[in-house]
Amino acid sequence: MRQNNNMVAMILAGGRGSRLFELTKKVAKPAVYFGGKYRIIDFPLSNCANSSVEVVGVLTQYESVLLNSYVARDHHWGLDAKDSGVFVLPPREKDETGFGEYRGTADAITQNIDFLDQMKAEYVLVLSGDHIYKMDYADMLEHHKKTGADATIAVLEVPLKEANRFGIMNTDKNDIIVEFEEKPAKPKSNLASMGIYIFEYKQLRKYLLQDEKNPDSSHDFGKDIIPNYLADGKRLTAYRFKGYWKDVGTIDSLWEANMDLINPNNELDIFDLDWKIYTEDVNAVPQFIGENADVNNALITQGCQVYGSVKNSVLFTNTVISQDAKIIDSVIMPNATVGRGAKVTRCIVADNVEIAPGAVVGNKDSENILLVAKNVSK
Amino acid sequence: MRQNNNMVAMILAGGRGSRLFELTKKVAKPAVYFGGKYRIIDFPLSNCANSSVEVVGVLTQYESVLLNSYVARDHHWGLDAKDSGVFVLPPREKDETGFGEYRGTADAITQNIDFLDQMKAEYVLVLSGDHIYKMDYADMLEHHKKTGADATIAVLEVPLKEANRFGIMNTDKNDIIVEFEEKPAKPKSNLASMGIYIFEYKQLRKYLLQDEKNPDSSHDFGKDIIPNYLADGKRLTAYRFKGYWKDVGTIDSLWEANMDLINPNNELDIFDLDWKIYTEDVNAVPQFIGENADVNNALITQGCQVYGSVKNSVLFTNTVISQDAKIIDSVIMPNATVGRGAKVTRCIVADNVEIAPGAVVGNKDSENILLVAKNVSK
Amino acid sequence: MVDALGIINFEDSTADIEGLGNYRPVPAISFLGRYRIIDFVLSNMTNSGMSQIQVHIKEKPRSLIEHLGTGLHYNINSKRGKLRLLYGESKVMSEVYNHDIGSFIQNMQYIEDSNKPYVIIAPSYMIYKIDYTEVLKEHIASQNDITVLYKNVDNAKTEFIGCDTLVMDKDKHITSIEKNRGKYKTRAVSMEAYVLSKRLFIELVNRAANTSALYWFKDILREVCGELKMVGYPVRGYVACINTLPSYFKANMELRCPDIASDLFVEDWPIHTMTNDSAPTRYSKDAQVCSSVVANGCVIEGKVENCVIGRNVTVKKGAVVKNCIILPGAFIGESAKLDSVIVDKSAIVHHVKKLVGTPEAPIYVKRADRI
Amino acid sequence: MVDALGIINFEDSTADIEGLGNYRPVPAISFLGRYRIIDFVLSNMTNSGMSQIQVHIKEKPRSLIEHLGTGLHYNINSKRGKLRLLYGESKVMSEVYNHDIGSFIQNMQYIEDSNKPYVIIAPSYMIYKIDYTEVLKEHIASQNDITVLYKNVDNAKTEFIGCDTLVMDKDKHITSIEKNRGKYKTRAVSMEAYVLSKRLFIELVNRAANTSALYWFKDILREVCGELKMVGYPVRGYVACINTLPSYFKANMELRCPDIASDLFVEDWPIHTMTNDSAPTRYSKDAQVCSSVVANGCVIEGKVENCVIGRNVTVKKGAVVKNCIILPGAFIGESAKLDSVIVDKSAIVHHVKKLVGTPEAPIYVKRADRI
Repeated sequence: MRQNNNMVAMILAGGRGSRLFELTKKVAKPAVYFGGKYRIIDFPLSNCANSSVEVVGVLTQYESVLLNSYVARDHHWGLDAKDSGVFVLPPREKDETGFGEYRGTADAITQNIDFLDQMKAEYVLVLSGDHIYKMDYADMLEHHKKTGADATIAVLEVPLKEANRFGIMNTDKNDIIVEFEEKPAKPKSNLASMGIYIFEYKQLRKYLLQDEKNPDSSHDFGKDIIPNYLADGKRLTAYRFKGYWKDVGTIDSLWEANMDLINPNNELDIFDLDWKIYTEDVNAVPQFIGENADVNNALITQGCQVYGSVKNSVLFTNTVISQDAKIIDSVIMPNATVGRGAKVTRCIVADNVEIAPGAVVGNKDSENILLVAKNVSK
Repeated sequence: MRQNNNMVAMILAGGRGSRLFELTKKVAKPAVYFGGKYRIIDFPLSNCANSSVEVVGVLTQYESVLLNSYVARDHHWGLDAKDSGVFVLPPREKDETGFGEYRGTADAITQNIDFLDQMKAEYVLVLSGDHIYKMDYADMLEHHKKTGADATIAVLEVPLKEANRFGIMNTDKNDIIVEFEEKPAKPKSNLASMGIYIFEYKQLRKYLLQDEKNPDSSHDFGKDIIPNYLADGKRLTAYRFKGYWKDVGTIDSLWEANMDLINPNNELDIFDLDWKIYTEDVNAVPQFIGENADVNNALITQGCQVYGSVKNSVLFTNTVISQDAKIIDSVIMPNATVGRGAKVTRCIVADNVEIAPGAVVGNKDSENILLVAKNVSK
Repeated sequence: MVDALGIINFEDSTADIEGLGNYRPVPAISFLGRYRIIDFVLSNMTNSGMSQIQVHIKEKPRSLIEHLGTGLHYNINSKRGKLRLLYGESKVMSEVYNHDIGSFIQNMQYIEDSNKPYVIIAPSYMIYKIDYTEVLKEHIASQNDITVLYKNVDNAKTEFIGCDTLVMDKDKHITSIEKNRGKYKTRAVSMEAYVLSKRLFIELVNRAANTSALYWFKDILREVCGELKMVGYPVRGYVACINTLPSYFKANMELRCPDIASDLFVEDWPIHTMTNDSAPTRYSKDAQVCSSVVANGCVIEGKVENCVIGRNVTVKKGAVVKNCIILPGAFIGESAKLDSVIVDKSAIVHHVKKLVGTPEAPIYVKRADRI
Repeated sequence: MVDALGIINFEDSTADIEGLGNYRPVPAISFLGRYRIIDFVLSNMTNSGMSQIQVHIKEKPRSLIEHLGTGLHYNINSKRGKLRLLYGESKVMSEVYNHDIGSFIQNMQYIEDSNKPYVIIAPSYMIYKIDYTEVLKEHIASQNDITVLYKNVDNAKTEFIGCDTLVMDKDKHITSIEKNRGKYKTRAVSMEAYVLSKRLFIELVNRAANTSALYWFKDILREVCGELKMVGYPVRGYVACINTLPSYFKANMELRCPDIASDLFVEDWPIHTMTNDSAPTRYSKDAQVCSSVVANGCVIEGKVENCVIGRNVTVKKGAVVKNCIILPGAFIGESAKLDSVIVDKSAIVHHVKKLVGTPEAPIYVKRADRI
């Protein structure tokens, strides 16, 4: 194990993401497509690679064969060096306890204490597999060490009026956390937890084992572990994050996050060569923009063929936009095809969907974004 | 997916191996140490790599965190090229069926039909994770194609008097299987199934889905799927294997298999540079043989330090044999240490065990091999 | 799975891709925005199941060391297979001695050590798709000494100049090999790709060395034509020979068109390359793009017409780029008007207002130049 | 994690490991049965969390291309990091011009492109263990211009001949750098490993080039000694300088002993290398082995005493090998009696009955020689 490798990341990737409907029918939420060529989980995994966090456990649960085999190819993120690795950690049968599902975020880690022991973890970095952001976890670890904290929680300043939707950290003037409130009706602070924690492993191990035995616990970091730390007077510090962060829990927010990328000044900046987002290496030729195509304000990736008009839209790998088709304010996921003269407005078109020639889907005045998950005939 | 990649291997690695006692208390049987530096599952995995079978699913079930994280590092077997991969496939929660264990060898494959679909399998190679042998699966596939078989089963000639311990294939003169008998009281043939199958995937898929619905099935290849193929008049051919093959199910047979390697003319030949057995790359210096050491008829690997006498024994990685210690007819597993003047005879010493100076374990006249799984004091 | 050792040979001195060829060997030249020239021959080999491959190069190994790596991205199993970059290690007195025979002899140990009974030799500068499984199967069945890939063309008067052409009888036995000097329209152009037993290969290499210190492998083949049973094997589909700057320009321009490209890029025969992890390309509200191939990572704000644009290229608002090949990382500034120009990697075109070449003589802008 | 670009420099012409050095550059020479010399400096860097590393070599890149690969086995993340083998691509007129400054200048773009503010330069032929995290931390805190690693030795009369030695005041400020000509017993030998800002490094490289076309980096350091704040940083523990065949022999022999080796090989500071997937070593019933280090994959049937035996070596029954270093793949036949011999890779000692050298002048048997 290398020197800097004593922080092991554990990505919670078991979410169903049911508000993404058909997009999560066959894949877990962290595997949902995003940004033209990525999947959501590429972001925490690339962050790990770029932060020199070389051992990553991915805690999967629900319908995860695609997610499991996707993250298992750890060379996509350069996490295939000698002592590196992305390890898929689903619930499993054990000698003493038999078969069990993960009962909560903390329980998922508790059930993998043997993995953390085996990897000789010194620190544990708990991450969520379905948030989009760029963060240097090495810097967060530095902060954790410097403040002498028992645990460090990454926080984001949110508008105070929205703070009631988040887990809110109330801190003293040194950013020491004095209180944690889950979705408070009257928030006292605007520091929202991002669900990103660094713990000193040995101590966390004790808390987890205690929590496991507690029949009243929901085995959750926010609801159980953090309050226990606070109750014991442990030192919890807030690590303030500035920058783009998005939980794409709904079709509308997924659409918005994609649209954000078209803006050349967007904060996420996937063009930054010093913090690349790595993903699967697909075999696809470069995109082809045809003779009569008309492309503006668009994000388009390899394998696409555009013969029609694309405005303010994101095209994923291998999509085909036929002649005279119009794509407006939309997101077209991999391998989808839009037939001649069809018109797509304010939609997310799921992968492999075919929109027949002449078909019209979506509406420029619709309040919500339309998810097109099945083939559309004229 | 590359041209030759349409055969996907599925390694059944869920066995408890309970007759290996403490050796399988914390690891599944396929992860048990063998041959100085290997684990049992290195053999089927290296066979896959050497046969250009580039996509391998490992079906794990019981107490498998070590096995899972071991096989996940697919670069050990060179199975980390672009479209290659070793994929850990434990039982999982599904949209329709919820959580379920693997109910049998066939069920383990059935529950991973989505994986095989995703990998675009054309052929499925079913392997066992706990047998020691070298086989060219590409050659077996050639044979399968040439004979126009629906399924091909690798068979081994066993002494007729032992045939009642195996699944026996009764064949016609062209090696077409006409009958399958599980552990027959009166064997009609000496061709034992090695539990290695090649199936045409599309056809197998149908059989598996039918079998899944059959409440009377034990969901086993030998007991259910193969008989169903035969009942339907499908063409099943035997692929005759010649060479070393061993199921190391007991302490005695595990010891024997290790001892076999000391014989310079052993059939397994782990020294063959054209069919290397790949394994974990450990950080250990070359072995050191001390001034007063006495080493004969031994297989010793890197990291070992030998100051005493080693006769007819196998030393695994990082074992230390102190001065005046005597190791006779024994197998010493990784990181075990034998103190000054201690004597070990006809033993398997489990990993990390310490044998105190002057202690005496094992007996040259014992019928069975002694498994030493706990520290021994004088 | 093909039981042959692959040898990727380097081009002789008749191949001269001026400008681009000064900075890297031909196999490392960027092609169609995303690829390098060597990706095509290498993907042919690995897609055919070959896992022991040697790449012989004449000079400047650096760019290829990085592009090839250990071959994982070409699907080579790093334990079982081996992608080996071989490079003449002794100093060559004069450039004329820097030939393939010299490289084969210097690295003969690696050829002999291979456990494969056959060798398949091909240069990188011929671009096409071939399944060597079929070629080798036919080679073995027919008991020929040497199988030579060729392509029937009807533009030999203007293309493939300097290439070998095969003269064959009706059974495709090769009776002689002649240089294409542009005299005839239809010719059977040799792909300079050969299938033969390793034993015969080594024999011919030694024979070439003993015949003349200046001989290339193709020279000895020309000589043994009558003596050995050499047979042609036709290549179907698109073929390009990248041996001059105009032919490089032409091949890029042809393969822009999905109709032609679909001949070379098919789903079950991927062209592997080293990924760069570039973001998708962003088109601004002012972008005007048509009839162009654009790689990932670009920011396009200007006008792009009939172009091949490499990875991470910027075309600023106001720029007009027509019939151009822009290599990765180049920057085209606001006022630039380019027509029939090849801009090499990381060049910055900023202070030049207008550059106009022709397809027959495209203008070349040097690597990392600032103009 | 160290925020520095690593530069592994090549040795100057005072280093001459005769025989072994003819077939590969010094960093690629086999060491202690399992390793190559470069593994030590490279493991120091990657264990310190450095992921951008350049290896500059003078000639013969082939063996290092294969040994280094993309650096995965040294724990370099292939996406975020980069292990780059750099090799002067323009032809050098004469050997004296083939110096590190020339290589730095030719590859300056790759140095400038790095986003690291510091560089750490070290040659491969000094073997020791150091955590650069600590060195850089101290370098930054002390605001020195250059930190130079050194080792206090008391055998400078016979060892480290030709190496730079540091003259320091009591605060470890370096007042001058002098060559060790074997006059004094105790000296502070420079490890020729330097920590400095990238900006200053580039400045010094340019200054060296402008001063003399024959200058090495160490030459310019000697000059700026008074001008810049250069400070020594002591290395603790075992140090070997592999610059001659006898010193190579001695270091191998010393590190045979676990007591000495335990200084260099510790659990939390692994020495990474390219694995060979060799089987364990097999000792026959006739084997007689003592006081030796033996790598994997060997078959030992004869007598081996005080030796370092590389991977996949065969020592037949009847052979007697004492005080020898046998490199990987060599074969020692039945009747051979060897004492103080270095047998290079894949050599076959079969027809020679007796070869006896001395530790000061070990006999060298050439690579793949059959004697």
